[in-house]
Amino acid sequence: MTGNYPALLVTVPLLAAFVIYGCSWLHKRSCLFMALLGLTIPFAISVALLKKVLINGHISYHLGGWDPPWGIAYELDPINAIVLVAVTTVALVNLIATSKEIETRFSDRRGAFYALYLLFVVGLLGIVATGDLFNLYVLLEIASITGYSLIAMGDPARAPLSSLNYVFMGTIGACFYLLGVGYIYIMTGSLNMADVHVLLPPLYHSSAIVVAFIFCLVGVMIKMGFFPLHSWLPNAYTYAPSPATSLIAPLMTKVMAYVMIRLMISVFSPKFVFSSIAASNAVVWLACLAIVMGALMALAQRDVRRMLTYIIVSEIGYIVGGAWIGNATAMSGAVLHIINDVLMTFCVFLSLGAIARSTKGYQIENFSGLFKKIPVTMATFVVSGLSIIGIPPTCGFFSKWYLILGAIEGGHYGFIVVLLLSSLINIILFFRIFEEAFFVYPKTNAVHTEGEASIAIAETPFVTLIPLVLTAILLIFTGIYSGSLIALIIKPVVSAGLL
Amino acid sequence: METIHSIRPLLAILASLFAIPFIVGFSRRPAMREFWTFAAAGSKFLIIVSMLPLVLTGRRVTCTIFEIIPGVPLQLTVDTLGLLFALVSSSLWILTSIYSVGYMRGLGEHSQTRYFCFFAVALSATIGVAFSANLLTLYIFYEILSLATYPLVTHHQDEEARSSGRRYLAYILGSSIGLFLPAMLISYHLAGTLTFSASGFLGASISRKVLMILLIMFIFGAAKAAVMPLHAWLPAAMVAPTPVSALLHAVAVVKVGVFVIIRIITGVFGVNLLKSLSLTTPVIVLACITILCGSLIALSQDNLKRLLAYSTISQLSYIVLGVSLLSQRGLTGAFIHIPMHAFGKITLFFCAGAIFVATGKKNISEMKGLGRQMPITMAAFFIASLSIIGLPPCGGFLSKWNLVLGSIEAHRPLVLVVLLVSSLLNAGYFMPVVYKAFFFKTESAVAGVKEAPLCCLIPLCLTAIFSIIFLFYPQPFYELISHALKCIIGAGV
Amino acid sequence: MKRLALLIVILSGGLLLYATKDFPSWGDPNSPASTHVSPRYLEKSLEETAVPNVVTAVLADYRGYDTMFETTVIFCAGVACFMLLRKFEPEERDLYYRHIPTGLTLHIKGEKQIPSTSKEFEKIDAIWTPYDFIINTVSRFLVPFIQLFALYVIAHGHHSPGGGFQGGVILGASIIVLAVAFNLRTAVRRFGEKIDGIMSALGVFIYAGVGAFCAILGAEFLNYRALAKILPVGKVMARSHGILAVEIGVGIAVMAVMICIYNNVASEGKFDEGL
Amino acid sequence: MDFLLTHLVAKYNFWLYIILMMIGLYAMIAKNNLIKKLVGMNIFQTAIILFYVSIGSKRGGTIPIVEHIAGGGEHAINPTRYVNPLPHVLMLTAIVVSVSTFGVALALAIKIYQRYKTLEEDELLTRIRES
Repeated sequence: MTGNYPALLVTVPLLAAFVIYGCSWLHKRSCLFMALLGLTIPFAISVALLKKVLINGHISYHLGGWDPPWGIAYELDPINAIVLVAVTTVALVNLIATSKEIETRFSDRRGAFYALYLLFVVGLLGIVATGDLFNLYVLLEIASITGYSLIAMGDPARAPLSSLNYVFMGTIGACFYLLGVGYIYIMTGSLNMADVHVLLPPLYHSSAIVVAFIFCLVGVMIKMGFFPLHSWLPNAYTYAPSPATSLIAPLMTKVMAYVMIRLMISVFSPKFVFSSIAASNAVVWLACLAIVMGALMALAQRDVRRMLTYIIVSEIGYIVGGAWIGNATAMSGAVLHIINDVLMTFCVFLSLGAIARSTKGYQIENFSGLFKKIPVTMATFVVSGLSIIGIPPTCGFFSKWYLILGAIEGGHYGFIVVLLLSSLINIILFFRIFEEAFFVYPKTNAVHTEGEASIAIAETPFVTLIPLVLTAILLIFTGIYSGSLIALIIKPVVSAGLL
Repeated sequence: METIHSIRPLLAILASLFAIPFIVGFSRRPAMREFWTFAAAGSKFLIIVSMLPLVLTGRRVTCTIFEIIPGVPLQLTVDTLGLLFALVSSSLWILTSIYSVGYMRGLGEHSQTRYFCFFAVALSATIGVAFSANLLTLYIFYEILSLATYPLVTHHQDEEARSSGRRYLAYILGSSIGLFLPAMLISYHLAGTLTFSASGFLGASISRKVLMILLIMFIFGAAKAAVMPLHAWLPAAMVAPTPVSALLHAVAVVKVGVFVIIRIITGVFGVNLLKSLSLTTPVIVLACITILCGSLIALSQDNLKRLLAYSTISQLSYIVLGVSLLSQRGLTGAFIHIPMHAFGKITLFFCAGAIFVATGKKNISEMKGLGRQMPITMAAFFIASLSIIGLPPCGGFLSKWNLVLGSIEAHRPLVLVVLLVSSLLNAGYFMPVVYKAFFFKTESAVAGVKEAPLCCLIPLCLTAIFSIIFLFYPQPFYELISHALKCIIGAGV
Repeated sequence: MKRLALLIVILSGGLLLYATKDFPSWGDPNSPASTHVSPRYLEKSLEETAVPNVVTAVLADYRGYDTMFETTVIFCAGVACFMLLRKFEPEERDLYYRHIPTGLTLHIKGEKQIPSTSKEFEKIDAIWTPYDFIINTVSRFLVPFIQLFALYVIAHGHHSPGGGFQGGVILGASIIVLAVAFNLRTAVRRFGEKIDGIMSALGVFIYAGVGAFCAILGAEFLNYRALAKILPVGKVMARSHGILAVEIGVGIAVMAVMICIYNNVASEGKFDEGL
Repeated sequence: MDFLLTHLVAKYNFWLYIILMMIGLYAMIAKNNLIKKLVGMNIFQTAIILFYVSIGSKRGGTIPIVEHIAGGGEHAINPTRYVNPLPHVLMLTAIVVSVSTFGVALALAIKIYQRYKTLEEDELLTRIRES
C-alpha cells in the first residue's frame, strides 16, 4: 500500500469530495467530519512521502502501470514533497479553523462547499506532484474552476463579477499554457516532462520551442498574478468569503510559482532558460517593478484585505525575481520563499478572518482598540506581519536573506535595493495597522483606566484560536529551521537542477 | 584560548523570558507580579556573575543553539567585553525594577503588566546582544530589542507617544534593515562567515573602498548608538516613562548600539586591519561632531529629560570615539566609559523621575530651590553630573582620563581639544541645574514637596554611591578590560 | 482598451505564426508527434487492452488518470452551478395552475394551494404558458429511444466512436428534452434533484473507486490488470472490463451533471418551470 | 513562391487556427458585453482544439479503430495507416474542460444579472460605483 502513496495522496481527498457531495443530500451534518478525514489522511501521507523522499531520494510513480511517456507518471523530489506538505497542512488547518463559519454561512449548501474545497486541494496536490504536462493542465483547470466558484460565494455585490473576471484571465492563462504544451508536443511528440527534458536540447534554437516556453510561462504568470498580469487578483481575493480567501490566497499563486520553477528546471533546462533566451535580466527587472508596484499599491489601500492582496503581488515578485537571477542561492531563496510565503500569507489571512469577527469591516479605522479586545489574535497577526516585513527570527527574514545573497552573487543590485525598499514599505503598511489597534486612548492617565474598562476582552473561539496560534509558532520555527530546510531539501535539488 | 560549552549564556537570556508567563498570570496581583520581575532580574544577574570567574581565568563560555544558516550558527559566546556589558545592564535592571515599582505606582500608570513583560523581553534581548558570537545572532537580538522597546516607548498611547513611536521605528528599523542588513549580507558574501574573531573576519584581501563603505553602513546601521545625524529618535523616545528612559535609553538600548559598533570594529574588521588602512578617520570625525553638537544642543534644553537625552547622545560618542581611536588607552577609556556613564546617567534619570513623581515638574526652570525640598535627590544628581562631566571624585574621571591619554597616544591632538571642550560644555549644562536647585530661593510651586517615595529614592542613592566607589575600586573593570584588550590588540601582535 | 487588446492579440498571434515555420507540414507521417509516442498506442493497444478503438484505450487506460480528472472537472462544474445558483427559499407570490384536461388556467391568490399530488392540475408560473400537445407527445415518445441509443454509445465505445462522455451527454439530453418540451417541473418530477446530485457523485466515485480498488488489489492506481484477481478473465480482458466500468461511471456522472447544470441555469436555481 | 509553398500552403491549417484564436482572444479582452466575452472564450478554446486535432492528422490515415482495416487484424498493425489518437484524447478532455468553464461562467453571469440587471461591463462598473 505504501507504494501507492503518491496516488492516494491525491485520490483520497478526491473520493472524499464525491462521498461528501453524495451524502450531503442524505445527511448534512456528517459532511464536516468526512471533510476533516479527507484532509487528515493526505496530510499524514504527504509527511510520510516527505520522509520517504528524503531517505530514498526521487520517487517516480506510474499511474495505471504504464511507463512514461506512454502513461502518466508522478515525480516526487524533496522540493515538491515539502510543497505538498505545506499545501495539505494549510488546507487542513484552515478547514479546522474556519469550520464554524462555513457551517453557519453555507448551512444549506455546505456539502457542495466542502466538495469544492477538497477538489481545490486535489487540484493543487496534483499540479505539484504530476510529471505530465497535459495532466498538469487538467488539474490546473480543476483548481481554477473550484477556485472561481469558492470565490464567487463571497460578498454578493462584488464577488461574482470579480470571479468572472478571474474566469476570463484564468482561462486565457490556461489556454496559453495549453498552446505552449501543444507547441512542445508538435515538436517533440511527447507530453512527459522528463521525456521532453531529454528530447528538447537539440531543438533549443528552434523558434517553436522558444515560443512554446514563452506561452507556457505567460500562462503560468497570469495564474500566479505576476505584476502586469495581476489585475484579477486583488478583487478576487478581496471579495471572497474569508474561509476561501485563507485557503486560496496562500496556495494558488505560490503553487503556480512552483510550477514556473518546475518548468524552468525540469521541463526546459536552466541552460536554455538563462543562456538560449537571454531574457533573465529583463524578467528580474520586471520582478523588481512588480515588487515596487505591489508595495506602492498596497500603500494606497485603506482596506486591509485589499492591501494584503497587493502584498501578495509583490511577494510573487520576490519569487520570480529570485528564480530568474539564475544562481543556486537565489533559486533556493525563491523556493524557500514559496514555502514561507504560503505560511505567512495563510497566517495573516486566517488571523484577519478571525479579527473580522469583532470588527465592522476591513477598513484600517475598524481596527482601533483590538489589542485590548483580542490580544492573542492580534499577536498572531503581528507575528505574520513581522514575518512579511522580514524581521528575524520569523521565516520571512530568512528567505529574504537567501534572495539578497543570491542577488549579490548574481550582481543584481537593483533587486537588492528593491527588496530592502519593499521591506521598509511593509513596515509602514503593517505598523499603520498596529498603531491603529494600539493607540486607542485620549491623553491623560485618568482616562486610561476608563478606556481599559470600556473595551472588554472578547477573544476568538478556541477552535479558531488554537490553529491560529500554532500557525504563528510555525512561522517562527520555519524561520529557525530554515537552515536545515535549505541544506537538506532545497539546495541539493536546486543545485542538481542548475548544474 | 580554551572554550567551555555550557548553556549558562542561554539561561541568562531566557531567565527573564521564563518570568513573563508568571508576570502575565499575576497581572491582577501587582505584588506577585513584581516579585516575579525581581526573581527574573536576580537570577539573571546571578547567572551572569557565575560566569565571571571562568572568563577571568581566560576561558570563554560558548553555547551553540543550532545551525541557522549554513556556516552561521545561532551561537552565544561570553567573552570579557560581553560580560562587562551584561553585568552592567543586568545589575542595573534590578535597581530599575525597584525604581519602576515606586514610579509606576506613584503615578498610577495604566497596563503595568504589559510594561513589565516588555521590559523583561528587552532585557533578554540586551543580554543576547552582549553574548552573541556572530553578526547574525547579534542582528536577531538587536531587532527583537527594537520591537520590544516600541510598546515601552509608546507606553502612554497618546498622540505624542504615537508620533515619537513612529520616529523611533523609522530610525531604528529603517537603519537596521536599510543599512545594517545589506552590510551584513555583503560581508557574509565576501568572507563566507559572520563569526566574530579577535582579528576580524573581513580579510585584508578586500579593497579599501568596499571596507570603507561597509564600515560607514555598519556605523549608521546601528542607529541605536545615536551617532549624528541618526540621533533624533533618542530625544523623541523621552516620552516614555522615566524608568524606561533610565534603563533603556541610558543603558540598555543605546549601549547596545555602541556595543554593536565596538563589535563591528573589534570583531568584524579587527583593530589592526583598520589601523593599517586608517579607515576610522571618518568615524572619529562623526563622533567628534556628535559630541560637540550634542552638548551644544543640551545647553539650550529646558526639559530635564531632553537635556539628559542630548547629553547621552554626546556621551555615547565618547565610546565610539574611544574605540575608533584604535589605541590601547582609547579602547580602555571606551570600555570603562560603558559602566561609568551607565551608572552616572541612570542616576540622573532616576533623579529626574523622582522629581517628576514628587512635584510633577519636567522643566529645569521650575526646579529653582528644589534642593531644600529634596536634598538627597539633588545631591545624587550633583554627584552623577560630576561623574558625567568627568571630575573626581567620580568614576567618570577614569574614562575621561583614559580617553584623553588615548587621543594623545593616537597622535590626534584635535580629539584632545574636543574632549576638553565637551567637558566644559557638560559642566555648562549640568551645573546650572544644581546651582538653581540649591542656591535659588524656593519657588511657591515646589514649596512643601517631600522626597519621592523610598522605592524611588533608594536606587538612585545606590547608583550615585557606586559611581563614587568606582573611582577608588575600578579593579574589576580594569581586569575585565585588560583581558579584552589582550584578545583584541594581542591577536594582532 | 481596444487598442491594447489589438496590440496583445497581434503580438501573441504574430509569435505563434512566426513559430509555425519550424513545424512539420500538415499531415506529415514522419512528424515527431506521429513517430515518438503514438505508434505504441496504435500497435499495442489491441493486444494490451483488447480494445480496438485506440482512442478509447488511450482515453480510459493509458491516460485514464487524465480522464478521471476530466470527469472530476465536469463534476466540479455541476457542483459549482448548484452552489452558485440554487435558491431554496421561494419568494411567495400568487399561484397559477393549469387544469390539464381542459388547458384552463387557475389563478389562486393568497395562501391556499392545490396539493402537488393531484393529477388534474399542474403548477405554472405565469398566466399564460405555452402548452403544445404535439410537442409533448412526440418528445415523450422519443425519450426512450434517445436513452437506448445513449446506452448503446456507452457500451459500444470499445469498438466504435463513442464512450462515456458522448453517451452521458445523450442520456442527459433525453431528460432535458422533457424539460424543454413540457417544463422543468415535469422533468424534475421524472428525475429528482436529489437523485441527480447523488448520481453525479456516484458516477465519478465509480471511476475513482475502480482506480482505488486496483490499488487495494495491490497494483498501481487505475491498473485494471489487478481486476483479473476477482474477475473470471485474463489480465488483458480485465483491462477491457475495467475500461467498461469506468466508461459507465463517466456516463452516469456526465448525464447527472448535464441535467444539474441545465436545471440550475435554466431556472436560475429556482426550479420552477424554467424556460 | 517557394516560401509560400513551404510556409503558407503546407501549413495553412495552423494559420487558420491561429487567426481564429486571435479573434477569440480579441473578443475576450476588448468586448464590453460579458456574454460576448464568453463567446470569445469559446472561440479561443475551440481554436486550440482544432490546432491539436490537426497535429494528429496523417496523410492517408484513417480513424484509429484497428479492426476496421481489412487485413489489419491483431498483428502487424502499421501505425502510419491510422491518425494519431493522442491529440483526440487530449482534446476530448479539453472540450470537457471548456464546457465546464462555460457552465460556471454562465452561472456567474446569471448571478451578476440577477443583481445588476445588466451584462454590459461599463454599466456594471457605474452601478457598482453608485452603490
